[in-house]
Amino acid sequence: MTRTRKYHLTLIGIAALIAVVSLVRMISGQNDLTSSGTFAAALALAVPIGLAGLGGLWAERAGVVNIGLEGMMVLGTWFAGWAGYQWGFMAALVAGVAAGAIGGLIHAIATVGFGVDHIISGVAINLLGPGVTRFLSEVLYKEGTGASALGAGITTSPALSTKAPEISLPILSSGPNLLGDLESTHWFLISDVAGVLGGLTRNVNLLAIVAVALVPLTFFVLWRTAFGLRLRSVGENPWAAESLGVSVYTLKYVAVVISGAFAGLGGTFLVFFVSKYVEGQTQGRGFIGLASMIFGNWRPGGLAAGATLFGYADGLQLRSKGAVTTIFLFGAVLLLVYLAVKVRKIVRSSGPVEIAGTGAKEYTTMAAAAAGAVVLIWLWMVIDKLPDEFVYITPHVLTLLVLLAASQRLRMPKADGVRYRRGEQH
Amino acid sequence: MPAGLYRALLTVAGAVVAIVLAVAISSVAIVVAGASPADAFAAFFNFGETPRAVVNSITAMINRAVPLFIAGLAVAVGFRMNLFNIGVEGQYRIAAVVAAFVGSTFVAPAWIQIPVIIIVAAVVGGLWALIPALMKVGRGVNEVIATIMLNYVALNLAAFLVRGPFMGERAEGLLTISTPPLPESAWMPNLNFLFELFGLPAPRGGGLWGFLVVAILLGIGLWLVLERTRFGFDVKASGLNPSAALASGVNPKKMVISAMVLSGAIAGLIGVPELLGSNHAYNNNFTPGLGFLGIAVALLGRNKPVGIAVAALLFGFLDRAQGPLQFANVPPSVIIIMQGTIVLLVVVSNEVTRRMALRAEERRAARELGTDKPVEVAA
Amino acid sequence: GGGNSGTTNASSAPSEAASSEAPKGALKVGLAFDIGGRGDKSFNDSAYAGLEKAKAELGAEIKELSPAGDGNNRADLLRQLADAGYNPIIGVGFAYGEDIKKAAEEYPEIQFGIVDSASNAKNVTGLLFAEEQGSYLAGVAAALKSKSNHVGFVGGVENDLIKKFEAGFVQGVKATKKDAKIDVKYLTPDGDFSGFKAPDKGKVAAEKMYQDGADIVYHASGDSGLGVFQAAAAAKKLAIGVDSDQRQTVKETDLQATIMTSMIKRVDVGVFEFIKAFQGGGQGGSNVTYDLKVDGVGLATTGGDIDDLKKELDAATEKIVSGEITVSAKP
Amino acid sequence: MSSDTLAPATTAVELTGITKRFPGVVANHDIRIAVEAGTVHAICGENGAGKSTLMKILYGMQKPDEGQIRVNGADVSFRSPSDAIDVGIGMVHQHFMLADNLTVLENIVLGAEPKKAGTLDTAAARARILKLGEDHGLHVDPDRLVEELGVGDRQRVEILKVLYRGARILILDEPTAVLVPQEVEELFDNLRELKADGLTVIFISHKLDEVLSIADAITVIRRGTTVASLPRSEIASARQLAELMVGSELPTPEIRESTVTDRVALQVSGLTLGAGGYVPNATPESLRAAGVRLLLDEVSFEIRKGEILGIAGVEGNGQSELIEAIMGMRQTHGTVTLDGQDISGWSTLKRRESGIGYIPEDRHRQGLLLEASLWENRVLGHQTRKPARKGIWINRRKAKADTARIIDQYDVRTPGVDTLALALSGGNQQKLIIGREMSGAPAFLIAAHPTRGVDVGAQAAIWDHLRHARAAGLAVLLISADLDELIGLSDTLRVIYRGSLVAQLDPADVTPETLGGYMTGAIAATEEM
Ligand SMILES: Nc1ncnc2c1ncn2[C@@H]1O[C@H](COP(=O)(O)OP(=O)(O)OP(=O)(O)O)[C@@H](O)[C@H]1O
Ligand SMILES: Nc1ncnc2c1ncn2[C@@H]1O[C@H](COP(=O)(O)OP(=O)(O)OP(=O)(O)O)[C@@H](O)[C@H]1O
Ligand SMILES: [Mg+2]
Ligand SMILES: [Mg+2]
Repeated sequence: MTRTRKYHLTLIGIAALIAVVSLVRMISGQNDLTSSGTFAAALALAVPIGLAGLGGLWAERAGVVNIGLEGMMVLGTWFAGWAGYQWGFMAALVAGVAAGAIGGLIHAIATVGFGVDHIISGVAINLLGPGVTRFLSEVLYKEGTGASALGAGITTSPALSTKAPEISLPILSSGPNLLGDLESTHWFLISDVAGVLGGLTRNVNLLAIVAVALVPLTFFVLWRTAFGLRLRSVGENPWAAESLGVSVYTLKYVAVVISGAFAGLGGTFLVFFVSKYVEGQTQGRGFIGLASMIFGNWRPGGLAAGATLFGYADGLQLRSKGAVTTIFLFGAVLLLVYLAVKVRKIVRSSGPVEIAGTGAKEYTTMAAAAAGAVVLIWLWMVIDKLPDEFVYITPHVLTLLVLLAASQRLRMPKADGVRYRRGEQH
Repeated sequence: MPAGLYRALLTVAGAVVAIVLAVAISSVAIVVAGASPADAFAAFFNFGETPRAVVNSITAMINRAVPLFIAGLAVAVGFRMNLFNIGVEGQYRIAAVVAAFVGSTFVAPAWIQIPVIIIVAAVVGGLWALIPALMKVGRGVNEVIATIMLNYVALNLAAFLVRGPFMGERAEGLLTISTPPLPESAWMPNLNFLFELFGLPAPRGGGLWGFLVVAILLGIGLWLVLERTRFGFDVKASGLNPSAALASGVNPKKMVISAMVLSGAIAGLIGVPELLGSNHAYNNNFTPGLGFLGIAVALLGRNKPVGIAVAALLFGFLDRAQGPLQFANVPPSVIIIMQGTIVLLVVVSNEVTRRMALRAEERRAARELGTDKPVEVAA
Repeated sequence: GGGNSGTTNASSAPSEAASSEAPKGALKVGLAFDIGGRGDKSFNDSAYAGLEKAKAELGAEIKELSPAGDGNNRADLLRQLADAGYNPIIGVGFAYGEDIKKAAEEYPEIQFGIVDSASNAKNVTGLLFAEEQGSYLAGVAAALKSKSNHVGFVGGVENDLIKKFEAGFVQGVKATKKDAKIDVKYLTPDGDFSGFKAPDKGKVAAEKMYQDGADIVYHASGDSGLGVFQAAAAAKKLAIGVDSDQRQTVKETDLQATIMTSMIKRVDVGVFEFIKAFQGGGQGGSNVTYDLKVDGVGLATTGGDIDDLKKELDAATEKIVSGEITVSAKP
Repeated sequence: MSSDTLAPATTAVELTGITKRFPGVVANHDIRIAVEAGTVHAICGENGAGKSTLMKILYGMQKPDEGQIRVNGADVSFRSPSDAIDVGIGMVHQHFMLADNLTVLENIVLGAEPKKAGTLDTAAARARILKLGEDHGLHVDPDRLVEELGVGDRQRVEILKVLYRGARILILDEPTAVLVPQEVEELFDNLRELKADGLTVIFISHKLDEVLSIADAITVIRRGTTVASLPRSEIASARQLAELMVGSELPTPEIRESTVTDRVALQVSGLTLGAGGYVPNATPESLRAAGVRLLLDEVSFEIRKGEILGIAGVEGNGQSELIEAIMGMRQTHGTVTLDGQDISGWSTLKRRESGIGYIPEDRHRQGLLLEASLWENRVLGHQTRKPARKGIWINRRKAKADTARIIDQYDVRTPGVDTLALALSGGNQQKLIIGREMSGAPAFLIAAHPTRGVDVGAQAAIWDHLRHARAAGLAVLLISADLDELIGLSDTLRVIYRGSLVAQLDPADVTPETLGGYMTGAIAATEEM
């Protein structure tokens, strides 16, 4: 029914997107736009954002705003590093997740237990996370400790004693590496698809696979199980849930603790990626994760898209300045496609009412789109080298632009951020 | 006891309990670190041996509190109407760099130039905050995400400006990049005479920032605006109940724009004390993070100017102890732990006391009405 | 540019000062670290090593302070040291430039030293390092070792200090192999110091360079360099470390093998010499540049990867010391 | 307290000695009620008498301080609603307890989800809901979002929620407050059917004739205690019941003499709004041609000074949109004229300043700042006018003085002007709002459900104030779900149905039944103007 159609539409959309990007790549000669390296980097950079976003999703679906994700993620990185150097990657995973969960528990106690404003508690946790970890480093990693001899410093832990396995798809991405061969031909569309698939299937960290799997899993749990229904009902109308015997407090606690655990998992992934804890390595990803969740309309799929977009833009930015400027070209192509669709629609259905009713505004937007396309193409041709500062912000600006285009349809859980007290309803 | 006094006493008592608890928690950390809590807390109050050291310490504490106070005010304006301006950080950076550049280019007598710099900073901060406001009003973009993203943009833009068009000359061998230095006419007079009044030596160097006066005036002004004017009433109404505010004739779009711009304009001033008081230029080491700390300060101060002032002083007091703690061989990160726990515990106690006060209010209302005869039907 | 113009005239200062008479009374040395603080296994620890040496050899009483995480209290730390009677006082990192200048004016009776920034007052000694010269040697080594004629540079933060590294490296590579390709990438803009703490970004940036064919990448990116080493290990290629001998400070054996050499910056020497000079009655107002001539910078040889280049490197060193080659500090 | 050990086995619920204290208030005091199984038992009492509290105790949402609950003869003690659900009690709350963004199905099964292999078994749930709907005449589409439903549908969902859990004892707390007579009849038919099936219903309502028509027994609560518990047969009239409740006479909203003048205060013409929101440059014709559902369909009327125009209609037929259009809170096509001046382009503020008063339908949502003092609530909506304003400042002194005047004139029971609004009971909050909206001599007043949820005493006072103001020349647009109120107060009656005004009726000779017929579309439109 409608679900299958939506699913098909998504696939068609992705295919169309790859085609457009491929076109842009052919025009500009920037092979990095769809290279496997870019997509491997995009995946690695998107995973922690996506995990933080999932953390945000779990909390906010239960009605608790979690701006403290960043702090919880920091706790996750430190404890993953600390446990990992002693007992290997499984211990790192457990410790990172547990540390994040404890951050979540503190947030839950403050917001659910005491009814403190959610933003304020989150801000406090963002202060506490770096403070506590710095303190622990100062105590446990100082000169003369065993950790220090293993390479720890005030800003880093020793390396993980064992690393999480990395997995490749046989034949396609490893051994004969067929995808790699295809990619290097630089054919239209085929190489692009090969690049994307290659990047996503070669030497992928186990945790990245887990993280990607957590997106559909979250969807399944929240939208297909009784537990998920209860959890969401708590975020929509806790009083209704309470009146039906749902234990609102417990669910909120569980959700926020899971939220923290996800943030901690994101931190753990960061540690896995470079095999040790480095102070400050979260780089504000908790906030970006929150942004990607809002971007994704409080849904796992949208959130994954947001995180991917951000990771992709960031990866591209780090790898190739030239490729970033082609975003202008990409924008121009998108605008032209939009124009073409509009024109076709108007030519086909020339119902007088529609034109009378909505005509003027429509034509204005079309004119604006055309002008925009021209400006973008001009920019692309003129600015071959943007100042670096503008390259660094590409992901953020892209996010803002997409939000400007799509934000009015966003809908957050109705009781999100609301302080809930049992038996109190004004 | 009058209800207002009862509420105030309750709040103070709550805050004291919270701070005591925070001290206890930090003591545990200090012991874990192998130091003595007694030494550590002595360090907080150790302002130095000589009068000059004491004066310097007090100056450091207040000079730290001034920008935090302004940052708290900026954040509070938005928070009062549930508008989350997380973008204070970016707003003050952009404002500071532009104001520094304008101040170095435009030279006039001090009484003109200093106000011009302050106004430029406020205008730039306000304009930068206008972007998320317009995005929210026009396209419904959530201001939290917009301001977070714009922070990154502002940071990079400021870096670009100070490295590019706004870069000033620098002495041979210096690696900091900064805007051209402000002429002396733009140096704000300091308040060192205050120390001299008490027979203390003046702190050296920049001394106690003259901008303290502006900050106090700003606090009073903002208090008047928020508590006494129609605009302040509209802000409060929009925060307490947006739909009731709408029905009462408050235009929510206008409110979002004006509150956001006011918040941004105040945010624009955060960097000014440092600019006019000691740095006299915007450089790439310009104090970061004030915007984020401002959130904590505002929330700690319950979004009220007096509370924010107390919170800012508390933060200044704690931050100042970074050095003395290290003299006492205590890891300075204890301070951040203390700040975090204090924020958390104070807001918890705020919540508890707020509820106690409301409960008391209801009880009082019920008690005073308890003498009523049964309801009579009016004819 | 002429960034190293102070080199020759001042590099003899330490030895001069050392010969003077030492003042009596307790030597109380204060030192304020750069962000990261003590225990960073790099820059700050190197400075601390110099301080400890002064304690051991000169009998100095020492006190070292780390700034807040965002570095907002640098000036306060200097004042607190001064008020507590420390003299001399050393600021580690160019970020102390402005603050030292002010502190020096406020406390004219105290001697200050600043690492990585020029003297800017009568009582301030600038402790400069000719990073561009050391980086030049790193460039020479990289060019000689590169089989693909393609090398890379990853800078942490795009500021003028790191650009000195880039400039020297590029010049060294070009002087050795004119047609060599050099990729350059910075992780964050000036003013955003997170670029020194982003190993993931370092890894992605270096990965790209290796994928494009570079076989040696030089990093000047603090903790982000870890990512560069990992990219090198994954690609089975080489990297060059920075500041300290990273082949020793990095403990992972797989990463050690990728670190062909490190460009060492002897902050410890600078700090120690400064204290010694002070004890000998040295006055500020000038710069001391620790360059190749005084072994203030140089390449680490741990692991022996560059032992076969000794001849070429010595020749290059010779030319720089003699002034035959001037290494620019600006890209 | 030591009574019936001999209670008949047919007692479904027995409450003895229930006492519940809130800080400063004794909500329930030694309440005793026995509800026979298979009957409808009504509970009556004025606002704040403690009915809802008692029911919440029976439903496990609140714990009694003292007293015993017996269900089907067994002592029970509830810790949470789930305990009550377990013994077969279900409750429909005074205010809707629905999650808007979830589907009907999700709302119904919440907390009692059928599971299959760990997942939610939606197919089974859907089948069960449809079957229940079939059996009890409660038809709903399980897959629609609740936010798309009208109040009638929502009420049905609430009842289905209870039935779905297999409740044998139903508590309905003011279920009819938002329903029109036809819907009430339907509901009562459902209830009788349930009763026939052996279910027990506890029913709360302020509408006394409803109580009399459905109840088998009635308990009256006053000030937290039971004052009477009688079988239906012992009560002769609504008047008698009301007197039991308040201990005095029942008021009527009748107006005797007309005060309508010939000067038009407010004129509305051609107000039109499509479901998708305001579209610039569109006309009603173009919207209709484009197939847009119209929330407001060329609504036109005029109100003269001294006239009360009542608008009857089932909730969700465009009343809210009409009010918001007149208040300038929503952009629509068409014009609004006040005293001959076209105000269509004006802001809400300017409209209020030029003399429009507004008693909103939901006082907590649109009328009050609950956490602000009474005097600040007095200022709300009058920020720009005397006496609240002095230049850019709020005139606190005068605002407080004027609040004191309102408290005095409108008999608002409160300790003082600095009391927070949330400390007042609903009726007193409503009186404050009315006093506020009447101050500053408005030319035109919108009164939406001015007495909703207000007890009879306060009701009469509010009607009195409306009547006085009308006599002084105020034009009033009255929107209410209480048909007696509408008929009794209005000079002219119009019916709104699917966004358009379908009938003009004379309140002098219309019955609630005919009015209900127009409102539900059962009687065809007879538009005359
Ligand atoms: N949670 C609570 N906290 C404090 N007081 C309460 C609470 N709930 C109810 N009350 C008090 O108990 C009294 C009884 O309230 P209740 O809601 O039971 O009245 P009611 O009879 O249902 O009124 P209505 O007809 O308006 O619904 C109220 O007047 C109020 O003062
Ligand atoms: N959940 C609650 N928590 C605290 N106080 C409550 C609660 N519910 C009601 N009250 C108190 O009860 C009083 C209002 O009583 P109540 O709710 O019975 O009024 P009402 O006439 O039923 O109004 P409404 O129809 O708006 O519910 C106020 O004093 C209010 O503070
Ligand atoms: Mg009630
Ligand atoms: Mg009730």
